[in-house]
Amino acid sequence: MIDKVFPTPDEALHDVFDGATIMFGGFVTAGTPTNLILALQRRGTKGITGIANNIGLGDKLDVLCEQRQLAKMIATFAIRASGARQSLFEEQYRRGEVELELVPQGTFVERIRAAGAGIGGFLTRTGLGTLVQEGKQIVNVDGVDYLLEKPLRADFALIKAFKADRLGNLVYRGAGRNFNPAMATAADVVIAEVEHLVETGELDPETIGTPGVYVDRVVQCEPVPVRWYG
Amino acid sequence: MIDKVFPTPDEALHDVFDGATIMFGGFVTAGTPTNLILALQRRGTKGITGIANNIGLGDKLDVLCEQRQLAKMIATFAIRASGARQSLFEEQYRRGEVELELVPQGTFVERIRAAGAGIGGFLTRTGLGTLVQEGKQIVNVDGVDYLLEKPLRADFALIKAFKADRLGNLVYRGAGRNFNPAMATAADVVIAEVEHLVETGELDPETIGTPGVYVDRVVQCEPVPVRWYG
Amino acid sequence: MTAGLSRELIALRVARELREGMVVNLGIGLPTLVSNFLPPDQQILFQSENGILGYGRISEEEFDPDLINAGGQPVTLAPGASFFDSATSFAMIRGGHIDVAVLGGLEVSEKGDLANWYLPERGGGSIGGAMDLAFGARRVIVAMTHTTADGRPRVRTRCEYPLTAPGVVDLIVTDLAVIKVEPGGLLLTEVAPGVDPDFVQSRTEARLRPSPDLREMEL
Amino acid sequence: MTAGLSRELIALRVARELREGMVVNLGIGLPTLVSNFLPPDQQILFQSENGILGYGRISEEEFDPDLINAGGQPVTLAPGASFFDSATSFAMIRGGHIDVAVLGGLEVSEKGDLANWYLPERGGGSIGGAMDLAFGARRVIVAMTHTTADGRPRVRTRCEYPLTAPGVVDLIVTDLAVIKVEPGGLLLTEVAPGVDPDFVQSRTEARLRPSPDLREMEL
Repeated sequence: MIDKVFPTPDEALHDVFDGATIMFGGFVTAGTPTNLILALQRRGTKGITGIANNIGLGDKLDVLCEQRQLAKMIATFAIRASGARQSLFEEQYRRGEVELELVPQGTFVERIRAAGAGIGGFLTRTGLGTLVQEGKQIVNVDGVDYLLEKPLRADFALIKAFKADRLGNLVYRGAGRNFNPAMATAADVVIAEVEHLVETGELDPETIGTPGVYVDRVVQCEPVPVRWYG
Repeated sequence: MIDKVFPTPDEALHDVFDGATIMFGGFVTAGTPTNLILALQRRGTKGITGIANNIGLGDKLDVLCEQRQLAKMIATFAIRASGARQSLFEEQYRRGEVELELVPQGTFVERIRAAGAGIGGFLTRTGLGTLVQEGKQIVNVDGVDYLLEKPLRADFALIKAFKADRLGNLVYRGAGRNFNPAMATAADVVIAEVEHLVETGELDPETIGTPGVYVDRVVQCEPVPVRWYG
Repeated sequence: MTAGLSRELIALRVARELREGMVVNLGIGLPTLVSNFLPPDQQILFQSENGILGYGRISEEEFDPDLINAGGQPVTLAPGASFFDSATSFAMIRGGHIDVAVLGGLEVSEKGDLANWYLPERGGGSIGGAMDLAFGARRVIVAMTHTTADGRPRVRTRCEYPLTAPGVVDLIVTDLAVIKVEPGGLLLTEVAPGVDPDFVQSRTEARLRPSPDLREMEL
Repeated sequence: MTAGLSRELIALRVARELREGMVVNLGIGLPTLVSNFLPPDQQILFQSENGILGYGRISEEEFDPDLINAGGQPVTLAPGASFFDSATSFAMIRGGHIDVAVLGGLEVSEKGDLANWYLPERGGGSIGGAMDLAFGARRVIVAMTHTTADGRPRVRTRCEYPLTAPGVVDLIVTDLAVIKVEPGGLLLTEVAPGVDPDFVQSRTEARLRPSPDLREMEL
């Protein structure tokens, strides 16, 4: 029987290499693979290109800045309007120590979906006439201009779900879905942190949010308590 | 309180007009809005451009050929390999009485999704070097050729789900999902036939396959018994 | 100096634009206050781009990390709510299925250009869902203070900050006025109680055309 | 005339190509038989493009219209099965997440071009999921009879029928032989029991290069 379960987050990350491109699921506190992020911090992998919706004050991802593990972030939220307190990422960004590519959130997730779905690119109006347009091809279809956006994939995706079975089927909960299902389709190695593990066959087929075909490794972890930083 | 429930399929179709473009959910027997199709037959609407995965021997959609209601079909399955028995659609197609645009199934559903998602077009390799390529723009991205496929939308979508609430939230069952969720996003008026109706608030938010925002009208009907024609 | 509306009253005025059955996305900051000012019997569906349709008030209960809005705030669910992933959420936003987006603003031009993501003084910013909402929502309402803290007008002939989207704003609601963006320019339709139209113009860089029906806001 | 394999034995030979953990899509017709020839302890995930991953055998029970494979046949579910909509299903297929697609064929060329959807003699055809599977699956196996009923070779220097996809076929399994499509042309790796390689070539339009390891199929 297929069994994708790994005993610890650290073992699940055993082949993550320096310079890897890594996706991180999660939207602020929801669906964030905190245990995997902490294991990646312990592992000390350097030169990471991170792909995540947000890296900010209070985000667990910011811990990767403690030892300067990030070389670049592709994100939608990174620099806060208020400058009262700064994240480590913001400090390093201001010092020119880390690169940042900001992407509109809808384009961000659609680029990830495209990579997973074999779509070579898609046309969107989001970003037209703004800085986002720079360096991108404009395609006119039936008299309307669109930006051509390209797929975004990664070597690894670290994601979080509520439940899994040993085959890697995932069930999400609430707003914990967010970027996790799309990222699960768009990386060479997909590692899922889950709160509950059940035997294959115990999940209701109607409720599976990510079919096991997309998931390479599963680790069951106690969720790390989070506090709202709003 | 919002209430999108209509008492009968016939009343739910009250404004379907001659010459309308109409999407039909369903894959052979699964998730097919049979009661709505029968009501459309009774209504006698003419000059329809139908958008459906399949129209063949045994498909309920074929009844629309009895009174020549279809002017054109956009479909993935329409002409069977075996000529032993023909559907009405096949007969009319051979006599040149109805037009047919065949689309690869993945391109078909992605075009519908694109229409619902504000995507102006997308790049796919499916169809390259085949008859499907004819008349389409080829776009090269990073050295790879792709076909540019355009969105596909409709005036009406007739879809089928397992359960609904009065707000139009839909829950699907098994392989009854198929084209229904995508079509629900890509038509001006979306009409859903459902087996069970519950009060708003009774559906588990985790199980909703189509959020109510997409659905304009809901009709509860006894499912029409179907037989497998394979 | 005339006192303008509080943030709460701006939100209240925006809330008056919403109708039964509308699907509404509230941006981070001032716009999130809007949901506090709706009659409880009015069924409005709030969409949050992180994957909820039909959330309710800000939650006072124990914090559930998987039940937050796009601002990271804990929320409750209204009857008929549903969850979905971000790809589905932005398909909803970009596909024109959101009736109204209420967004914060740094600047709005007389052509309806919106700038609300990049802060030159901070040398950066965050886009989030703002661009997608600005391009995708059927109607865009910007809720903001009429001027910056140091008195610089936010309603301008053209935006000086990098744009979020060109020509997308339909209505501007500030502490001083309600302004409609029309093809011919900006139409001043309402002023805050006790505020003179000339005062509003003096705090606005773009020219405002007073509506024939110009009146004081009802709050 | 040498008797070739039955449809069931072609399916059995194809089944030997499948390994534990593979995600496999079986096309309509002959390919659907493949699932009947797998050891029951081998966990292979069958994907059906209408929205099921992990279906099992053809069902003998009461017909459930919502539980069918892409051929419209009623199916059972294997443990760990899941349902999804067609957009998700074809994202899976087109995104390269299907390890093996077993497709029927009308013609295959020496370059691995596949023609399997358009029947000139019927003046039409149906594409279904065939083009997406042919372009998207990591490995494409074509299962078909070596010639048409009236003896016309299906393995050809070039396809005469309209293509499903150019250069996609990896392996051809027929009633007479197993043929690998390689960059340099077609490699004859196995013949059906009692069938002579020369006989296979005489029923093939394209030139077959016999493999140094050419052997009889083990069935």
